[in-house]
Order: sequence, then C-alpha cells, then structure tokens
Amino acid sequence: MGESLLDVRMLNKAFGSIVTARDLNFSLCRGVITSIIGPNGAGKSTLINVLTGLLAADSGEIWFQGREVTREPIHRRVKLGLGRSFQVVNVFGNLTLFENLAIPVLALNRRAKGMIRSIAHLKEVREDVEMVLTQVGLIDEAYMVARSLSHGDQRLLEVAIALAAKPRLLFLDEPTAGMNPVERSRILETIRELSQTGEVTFAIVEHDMDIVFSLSDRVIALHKGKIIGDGSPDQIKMNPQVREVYLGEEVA
Amino acid sequence: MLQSLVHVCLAGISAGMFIWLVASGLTLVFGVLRVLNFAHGSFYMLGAYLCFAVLKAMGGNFWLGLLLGPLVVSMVGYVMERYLLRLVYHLELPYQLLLTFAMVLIFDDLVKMIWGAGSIGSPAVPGLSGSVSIAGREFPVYNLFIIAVGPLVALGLYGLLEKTWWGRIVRASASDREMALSIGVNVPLLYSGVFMFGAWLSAVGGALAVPYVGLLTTGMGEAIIISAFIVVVIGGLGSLKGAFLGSLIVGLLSSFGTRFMPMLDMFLTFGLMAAVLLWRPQGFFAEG
Amino acid sequence: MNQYWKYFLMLGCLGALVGIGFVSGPFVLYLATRIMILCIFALGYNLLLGRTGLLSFGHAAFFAIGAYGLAITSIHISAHPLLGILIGVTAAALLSLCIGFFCVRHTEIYFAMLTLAFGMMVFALIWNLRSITGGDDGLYGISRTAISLGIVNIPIRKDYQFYYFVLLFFVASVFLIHRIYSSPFGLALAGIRENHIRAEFAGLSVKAYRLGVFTVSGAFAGLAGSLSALLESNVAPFSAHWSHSAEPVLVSLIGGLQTFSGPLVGSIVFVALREVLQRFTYNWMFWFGVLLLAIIIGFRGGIVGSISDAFRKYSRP
Amino acid sequence: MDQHETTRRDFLKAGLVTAAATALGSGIVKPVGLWAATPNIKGPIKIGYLTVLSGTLAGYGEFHKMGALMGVEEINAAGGIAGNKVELEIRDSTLAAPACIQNARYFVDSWGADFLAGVDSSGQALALAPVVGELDRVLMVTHAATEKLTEDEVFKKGIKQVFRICTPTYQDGNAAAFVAKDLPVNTWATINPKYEYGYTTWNMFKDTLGKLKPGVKFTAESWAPFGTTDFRPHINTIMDAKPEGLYSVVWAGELITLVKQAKQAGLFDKIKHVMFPVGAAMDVLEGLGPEMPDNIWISGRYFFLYPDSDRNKEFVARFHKRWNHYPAYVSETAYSTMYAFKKAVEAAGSKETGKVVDALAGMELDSPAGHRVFRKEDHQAMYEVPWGLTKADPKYPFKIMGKQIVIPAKEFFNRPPFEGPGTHPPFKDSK
Repeated sequence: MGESLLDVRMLNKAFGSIVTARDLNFSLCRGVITSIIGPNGAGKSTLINVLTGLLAADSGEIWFQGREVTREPIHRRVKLGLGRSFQVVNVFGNLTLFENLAIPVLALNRRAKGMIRSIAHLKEVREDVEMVLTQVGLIDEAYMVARSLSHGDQRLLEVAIALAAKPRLLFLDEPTAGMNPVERSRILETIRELSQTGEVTFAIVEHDMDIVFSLSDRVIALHKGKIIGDGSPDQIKMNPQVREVYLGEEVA
Repeated sequence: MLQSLVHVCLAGISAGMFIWLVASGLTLVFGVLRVLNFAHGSFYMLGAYLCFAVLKAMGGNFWLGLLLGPLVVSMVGYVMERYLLRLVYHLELPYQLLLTFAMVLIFDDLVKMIWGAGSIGSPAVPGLSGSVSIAGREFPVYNLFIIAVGPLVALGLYGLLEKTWWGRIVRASASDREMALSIGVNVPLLYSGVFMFGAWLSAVGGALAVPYVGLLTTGMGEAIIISAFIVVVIGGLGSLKGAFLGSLIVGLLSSFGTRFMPMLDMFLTFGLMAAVLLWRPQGFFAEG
Repeated sequence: MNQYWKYFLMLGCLGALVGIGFVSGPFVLYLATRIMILCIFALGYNLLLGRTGLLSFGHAAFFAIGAYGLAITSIHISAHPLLGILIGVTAAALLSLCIGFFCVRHTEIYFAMLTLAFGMMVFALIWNLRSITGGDDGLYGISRTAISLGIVNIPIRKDYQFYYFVLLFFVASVFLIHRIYSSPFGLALAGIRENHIRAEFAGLSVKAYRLGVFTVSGAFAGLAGSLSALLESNVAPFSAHWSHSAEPVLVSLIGGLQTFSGPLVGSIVFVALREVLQRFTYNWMFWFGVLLLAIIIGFRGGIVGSISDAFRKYSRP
Repeated sequence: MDQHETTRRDFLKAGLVTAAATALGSGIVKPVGLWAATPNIKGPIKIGYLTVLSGTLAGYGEFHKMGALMGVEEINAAGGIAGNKVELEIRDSTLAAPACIQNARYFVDSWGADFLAGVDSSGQALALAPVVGELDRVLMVTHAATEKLTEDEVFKKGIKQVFRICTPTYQDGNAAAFVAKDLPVNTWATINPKYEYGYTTWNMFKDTLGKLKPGVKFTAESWAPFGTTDFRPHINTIMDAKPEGLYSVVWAGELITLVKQAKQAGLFDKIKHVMFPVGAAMDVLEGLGPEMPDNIWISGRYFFLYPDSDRNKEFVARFHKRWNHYPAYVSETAYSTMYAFKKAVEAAGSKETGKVVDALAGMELDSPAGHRVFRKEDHQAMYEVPWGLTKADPKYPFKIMGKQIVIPAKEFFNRPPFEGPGTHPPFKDSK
C-alpha cells in the first residue's frame, strides 16, 4: 500500500443508544480506490459525515495528510483536500453550471476573493471551471441552470463540484444512485481516469456490489459501527463474517 | 420589605399570565404551521374590541362578550388561514412574515373605521372588580382571577394535546409534517383548526386584558406581540411548556426590573432573548 | 443586443435622475432624495436578504447608528458632512461586525429573532443614553454645511444641491453593489443562499461570508442613515426600532428579492404609494396592506421579477 | 358609519358651499372696510394641519380635526380671512419626525400651504422647527409642549416662524409646584413617562417647588415607558416609598389605565394628594367617567368650563352641537389657531410669512381659552389654565374641576432669556 492520506484513530460516534462508530481505526492510502460497504444503518453515511466535518466526533482523532483535523470546520478540511459528494442531489439549484463550479474554484483561489472584480474577468477561474466541466462531459450545458438538468446530470454535477475543489481524497456517497446505465458508465469511467492520474483518491459508499467489486482496490465492511472486514474485493467476498451479516442477507 | 417583595412577585406573575394567553396561541401556531404570525396581536385587539361590542349590544354582560367575541375572531382566523396564509406556506420566511404584517395594517385600520380612532374606556367585570388585602396592600381580585386562569389554560392545553386523539395528531404533525401526510391526516383541515384555535386563544387574552388595562386602543396588539415573540423564543420556538415558563420569567423580570433596576427595562428582556438564542436556541427548558 | 438595451436603460435612468434635479419642484426633489436614500438602505439590505437568504430585523439599528454618528460628529466635532458620513458609516460597520459575529451562528427564524433582539437593545440604549442621544427628542438642527475641499467649497444646503449630493452617493452605491453581485464574493453569497451545506463543502467558510455580507449591508444602512440625518436635519430613536427594519424588507419584497433592481423599483413604489394613498384617504394603512397582499400573492417574484419572467415567457415562443 | 368619511365629506361640502358663496359674492358684493385695502392677499388661504391619525393616540388627531374644521367652517361662513376662503387639509403625521417633515414639505412645496399647524410630539416639533425655518412658513404648534421649542429654537436660534398656542411644560411643572406649595405635603413621588416630557416636567416641578417650599423632599421616581399597559410594578415602587403626594404627567389612555390600576391597589387611600397635570384632558375624564376619584388635582392645556366667559360658553355649546363631544384641549387650540391666523393676516394685510410673523408676535387673541398674548421674544402664547380638584357634577357623566386655582401666566412661565437668575419662577416682582 502507498502513503497514507487519512488516519482514523479510536473514532466514536453515537446517537443516543444507536452506535454508528465504535473505536474505529483505519487508514486510507493514496491511489487506492476504497469502498465502504455495509447493510442499511451500518453507519456508512454517518462515518463520512464525521470524517468530513458535518458531524462532530464523540471521541477519537482524525488525521489528514499528517494533520489532525478532528475539530477543523468543514471548509478548512475541504481546502486541505478532503472532499465529498452527497447521497441525494445537493447542488446550487438556481445557479448555472458554470457558477456551480466557480464557487469551489474561487474558494481555493486567494486572488479571487474580491468584492469588486467581476468573475467574468478572472481568466484562470474560467479555465479551471471549463476543465472540470469537460472532464465530466457537461461543457455544453455550462450556462444552463442546474435545476433544469436531468437527474443523472445533476449527480454528475454533484461530483464535479467536489472535483472542482481539487480534493486529494474524495468521498462519494452512492455516486451512481438513480443513474441510467449510460450515465453510470460515464461516471465510473471518470473515476477510473482520475484515479489513474494519482491526484485524487476515491473512497466510495455504494450499494451495487458489481460496481464495488469491479471498481475497488480495497473494501471495508461496516456493521453496527464496527469494521467486520477489510481487504481486497476477493478477500471480502470470502470473509465469513461479511457473508453472514451482509452478503448473506442479500443472497437470502 | 416582605410586603414589597410579595407584591412585586404578584405583579410579575399576573403580567406573565397576560402574556401567556397570547403567547400560547402563537406558540401553538408556530409549532404546527411553522409560521410566525405578526397578526396574532391583531387577534388580541379584535378579541378585545369584539368582546366590548358584544358587551355593549347585550346589555353589559362581560362573560357573554368573552364567549362570543373570540368565537368571531376565530372565524376571522379561519378566513385568513384558508384564503391567504395557505397561499404562502411554500414560500420563504419573509413572504409569510410580510403577509401577516400586511394583515396587521389592515386589521388596525379596520378597527379604526368601525369603532373610531379614540381609545375607549371599558367597565370593570362585575363580581371581580374589588380588591383583597394581601400582606397589607390591596391586590385586585381580577388579577388573582387571571393568575388562576393562566395555569388553567395551560392545563387545558396539556390535556388537549396529551390526552386526546386530536392532540396526538397535532403533536405528530408538529414534529413531522411529511409523516402526518403519509398516515392520512387531513393537513389543511388540521392547519385551519390549529390556526383558529390560536386566534381564539389570543382573542380570549385580549378580551381578558381589557378590564385590567381599562381601555381599548387601536394598536394595542403591537405592544403585546413583541412580548409574546420574546416569550416564544425564550421558551424554545414551538414549546408550550417553555412558553408558559417563559411568560412567567418575562413577567417577573419586568416587574423586578421596574422595581429594582428601572433604567434597564427593555434591555433586560431583549438581552435575555438574545442570550437564550445564543446559548440555548432550542429554548430554556428543552430537554437535552 | 440585450446588453445594449441594459446600458441604454441605465443611461436613460441616469439622465432622468440628473434631469429631475433641474426641473422638479422642491417636494418632488425631497421625495426623490428620500427614495434614493431608501434605495441605498434597501440595496444593501437585499445583499443579505435576497442574495444570502438571511432575514434581519436589526438593520434599523445600523441605520440609526449611521445617523447618530453623523449627528454627534456634526454637533460636537465638525460639521463637515463628509467627515460625519465617514464616521457614521464606520460606526455602523463596526456595530454590524460585532452584532453579526453573534448572529451569523443561526439562520432562518433564529437569525431573524436574534437580530431583532440585538436591534432592540440598541434602540433601548439610544432611548436611555439621554445625555448623548437626546432621548426621545433625538438630535435636531443638523445643518448641511458646505463641503470644504481645500480651496473650493461645495454648498449642499439647498434642496437641489443636496439632491445631487445624494445622487452621487446613490450612483456610487448602485455601482458598488452591482459589482458585488457579479464578484466572486457575490457568487459565494448566492451559493450560500442556495445550499449552505454544499457551499461549506465547496470550501467556503459560510459563517465568514455571512458575517462579511452582514457588515457590508450594515455599512450601507449606516450610509443611508447618515444621509437621512442630513436630509431631515434630525435623528430620532425610532429610526432604530424594529418596525423601521421592516421597511427594507417590504421594499425588497415589493420589487423582487432575487433581482438586483428589485429594491430600486420597490423603493419608488413604497414611497410613492404611501404619498399617493395619503392624498385620497385617511385609511392609507388599510389600502397599503391590501396592496401588499396583492403584491405578495399576485407578484410572487416581486414586481421586477414578475415582469422579467413575463417578458421571458413572451419572447421565447 | 366611518367617522373620517363623514367629517371629510362634510368638510368638502362646507368647502364647496363657501367656494360657491365667494364666487357669487365677489360679483355682487364689493369688498368693504379693511379688506378692500389689501389687494395683495390673493386666492384661498391654505392651512396644512399635522396630527396623528393612526395608532394608539389617533383619538387625539380626531379631536384636533374637530376643532380645526369647526374653526375653518365658522371663518368661511363669516366671509373667510380678509375675504378669502380658507382651505384646510389634515394629514396623518403619526408620532414620528420623518412623517411629520414629509407632510410639512408636501403642504408647503406641493399643496401650496400658507400656514402650518398642529404637531403632537415634542420630538416632531423640535425636528420640524428648522425645517419650517427653511420653508419659511408660520407653524402654530397646538399640542407639543416641550419648552425647548420656544426657548431654544425660537428665542436662542431665532427660528421666528414657529409659534405655540398651547401651554408648554410650564403648566405641568411650574404651575403644579405653585399649587403643591400650599398642600400639606412634604414628600413627593412620581410615576412619569420614560421620555423627555416626563423627565423635564418632573425636574421643573422639583426645582420650582424646592424654591417655593424649601425642605420638601422627593422620595421616589418610577419611569413608565411609552405604551405601558401594566402600571402595577410602578405603583408598587411608589407605595413602597410611602410618599404623601404623587405627581404624574402620564397622559391620554395610559393615564386612564394608571388611575384604574392605582385605585385597585388602594393608592388613593394611602396617598391623599395626587396631581395629574394632564388629567383634565377630555379623553381621560370621559374615559374614566365616575371612576376618576374625587379630590385629585388636575389640569390641562384648556378646560372646557374655564373661563366662565360668553366666548367660551358659546364655543363649547357649538362644539357640542357639531360633534356631540365636549371640546378637548387640542380642539380648542386647533380652533383658536384658525382665528389667530385670521387675526394676524388681517392685521398684516398680507399672508406673506414675514409680515404675518410680525403681526403674530405680541398679538393678543380673544379665544375660548381666554385672553392670549403671543410673547414677542419666544412666540409662546401666555394664558391661564386652571388647576382644580376633581368632583362629580350631575350635569356631566364625568368628573369636573370643583375648587379651582388659577395662577397668572406671568408668574410661572419661564422668562427670556431663559438662563440665569430671574428667568425661572418664582419671580420677585410677582408677590
């Protein structure tokens, strides 16, 4: 395995009596596409929420690229390179695609903070936005309002917003949910391409086991806030515990 | 000193109960409809004026006025909810506030057109007009009556919401609108009902305030609505228990403030409001 | 093509505004000055309400601080109007920074209530600090002395002179706020309004931006307050009352929250409507309320929003 | 039926009749006497009236309106001012300064008013004074009582366009002290409005009474914010201090509330001497009816049973017939304002502001409230309003003044230059 990007140490999170993370310890490494699986209510989304800062951890530490970020606010984690997408469509509905992507690009660009200069005059911003739009294949719709896109395109835009913030580690929360096969293959292609450049490392929560096993280098299985399996897709397929609580259910 | 303290407390409690009568309806409406109703103070004013009008027309019977006046107001509330508010539930907060604000202007001028602009003196309530001596100082029987009515209204609301089928529906929709819809609650009907009930409560508050304040004026609703807002916020928006205790606190605070820290007055209550919002936005008395 | 029309329209408006100063009677001048001041107040306010989606009931406090800042400067330090305005605006910006620091923790109704509470605390302070603020009498007799710029003195005492003085600030404010709308900062605000969680995950410090826009809009409220103190030659505590904060809300909603020019149109409608209604009826509040209802229900995007929607629909097919 | 509409329509009708009459009359009847010599007065005389017609105190505006309308109707029926018809327009100026200023500017700059009158709140009056100076129109203040208006704005700053026809705070503070000095009271307390009017009158009362009766003590103050509906906490403060006398300039509806709540608390049994400087206002007397206790000292800016002159009796009778109300003090001041304008314009032979100001300064006016003199220096009308003890009278459904004390205006009105010795009462020459 390569160099470690994210380290989680003794992480705990509970809502009343429902435990969603219990003494979790793991690391995510650069260039390794990791999938997090588990039955509904296993704590996958909560784990992403805690790691990216939407929820505060009850205890434990989160380290990102050698820096502790446990108490850092969301936007600072994002700037350090910790990005995410959402399970449900979560875009800036009334803004154009260009503007949707300009927001994260500008957030990173120190010179682009001003109140006076028009965005239209910031050339490097436009180039960055257009690059991401091209990457996800939405360049032709750049000046459409996000709300008017198809569901699948909105999901793509969702990923594009996350990408525009230039993440080192990107959590995708069910990126293919609600997509048709064409859109699905396009987004998987994009993930593979980006992963190969080595700039972005992906961590994916996904229900579709075909995608999980074809895409991932590594799979972490969660159950009731605990890791019950961790390894290559083949190892996980063979893991008796995982089969019992998760795959077992599905097979049955 | 004891006499002084007893009476400062009594004054505070009775002031708090007057606010509670208005704040209870405001809280209920906010809890279920999620609309902060500026015109709630107008219902208070309308309740007072209509009670007075019935009282005049029916030969001076206050109780009849108290019975009929607020009923008319709840009908006004129905019309407002059914034909106006319903059009803006899906809109943003400013639109809802503005709509109720426009209603305040309309109600104020309507009252002026019907009853004239001057303030109207109102008679005392027979049987409750005297005073009793408490700790060596006279205290109005009427205020003792109000001090009793406040908790009774609170108990009544508690019973209604906790022990009846209707109350369970109301609480369910207050906590989750979608869920209420999905289990087949007639939400529009429920909203109308709650709004009418809130308007009725506020009107009762207005009708009951008049014998103590001693007069009716256009614009009497604006003064009380801000106190009620403060109470609703301190209690945690939408919590009736919180609003009841909040009313007591605001009443006592202004009574003690007037007596012992006279220069602070408004600053105290608004300061408390800000403090609660900053440190316990879910309300002073919310669990957890 | 569209762009040219916009410029043409803008030039036309500017020409008309300059023209008003030449041809109008004093009352129209006075009303026009008042409308421009309300525009500055409302445009700044709408950065917060329309652009960022935050409803404040405390902006009257910043308006009042701007006005009192100018009045106190003019009475105790120097009657130079520019110095007064500078101090008024700075004071308003500082106060909104302080109050905003606490308020931006919340959104929606909690934010509205928090700003209401802080605004009314400022009102209570102004009311009670009689030796500084003159209590409920306020400060009066503020004179519009000439602006001395070294060798030249520019008089602003006469109505038309002051009209042009305010016009200058008006045009500058419109220009500035328009730039803010199309700037990165302005886009970030729109993003926060649309989806504040997504905005945070796009790397924006939502609280910092909210505080920023709160301060900017507070400063514009202060500018409007200073100018209004000069116009009316007095300042009274009720300018800090929450009901005065409702004015820019009304104006923005009438004109249209999501449009840049909404507050401009709204201000004209608001002032003119009241003035005209008063000529026909003593019950102007009633009719004003009825018209407000009609606007909320009939023109949901405000006047400007609805018209441009209609225009778009008309021109598309 | 809506009251505004009727009054407005009646007013329009009256206006039309007089307009027709003057139109006809000018053809047939030649102007005679004094007016024949004043050709420089042209067209109608327009009077813009500023008062509050919305909110809690809208009732005051109604009383203003009744007096002003009646004055104009009478004057027009008798041939107008110097043969010119009088036009009156009333605008809701609320209690806030900006509305008042906007309306004043509308009246002068757009409607073409020759005169301005009215103004309810002190803050409005002080804010408006410099504006009428700029607009150069005479403003006759009929209600706002702050002494700063005449002492500072008119006398010190020289805004000579401002006049005041009602009594200022001297009546509430100084005159009250003259009454209080003969009462067997050594400790006084107050429940006063928490704004300038309350602070000023209480300070005046304390200063003047302290000089008139050295050794008298002021033991408690409780300040009630504008719009107070529950005076119980304030009453507690006062009753804890156990003073012998209570002084309160709380006014209008709030005074009704205060009296009712004080009565319930037994305050009038414990404190025998109570003074309400604005207690003789008609809205208070009528609003309280028999509930006003007996033997309370009350006063106002005018009381409809004083003076016992034919002029006053006729005025009250006509007013009652016209409006089915007894005239409130603002009705009298509004009514007399119309006559003050008439007299001044006819004396000046012009409606030009400068000339009217000269005519008004020092002018004497015989009015229902008695003989008024507009003091030259500060343009304040000097006239007497009695202080009296409340008592029931079978002729009226409310309490009236029984025993009355009238203090001559020159004994208790502050005198120019308003600073230094000999400018504040008591004065050496008056004993």
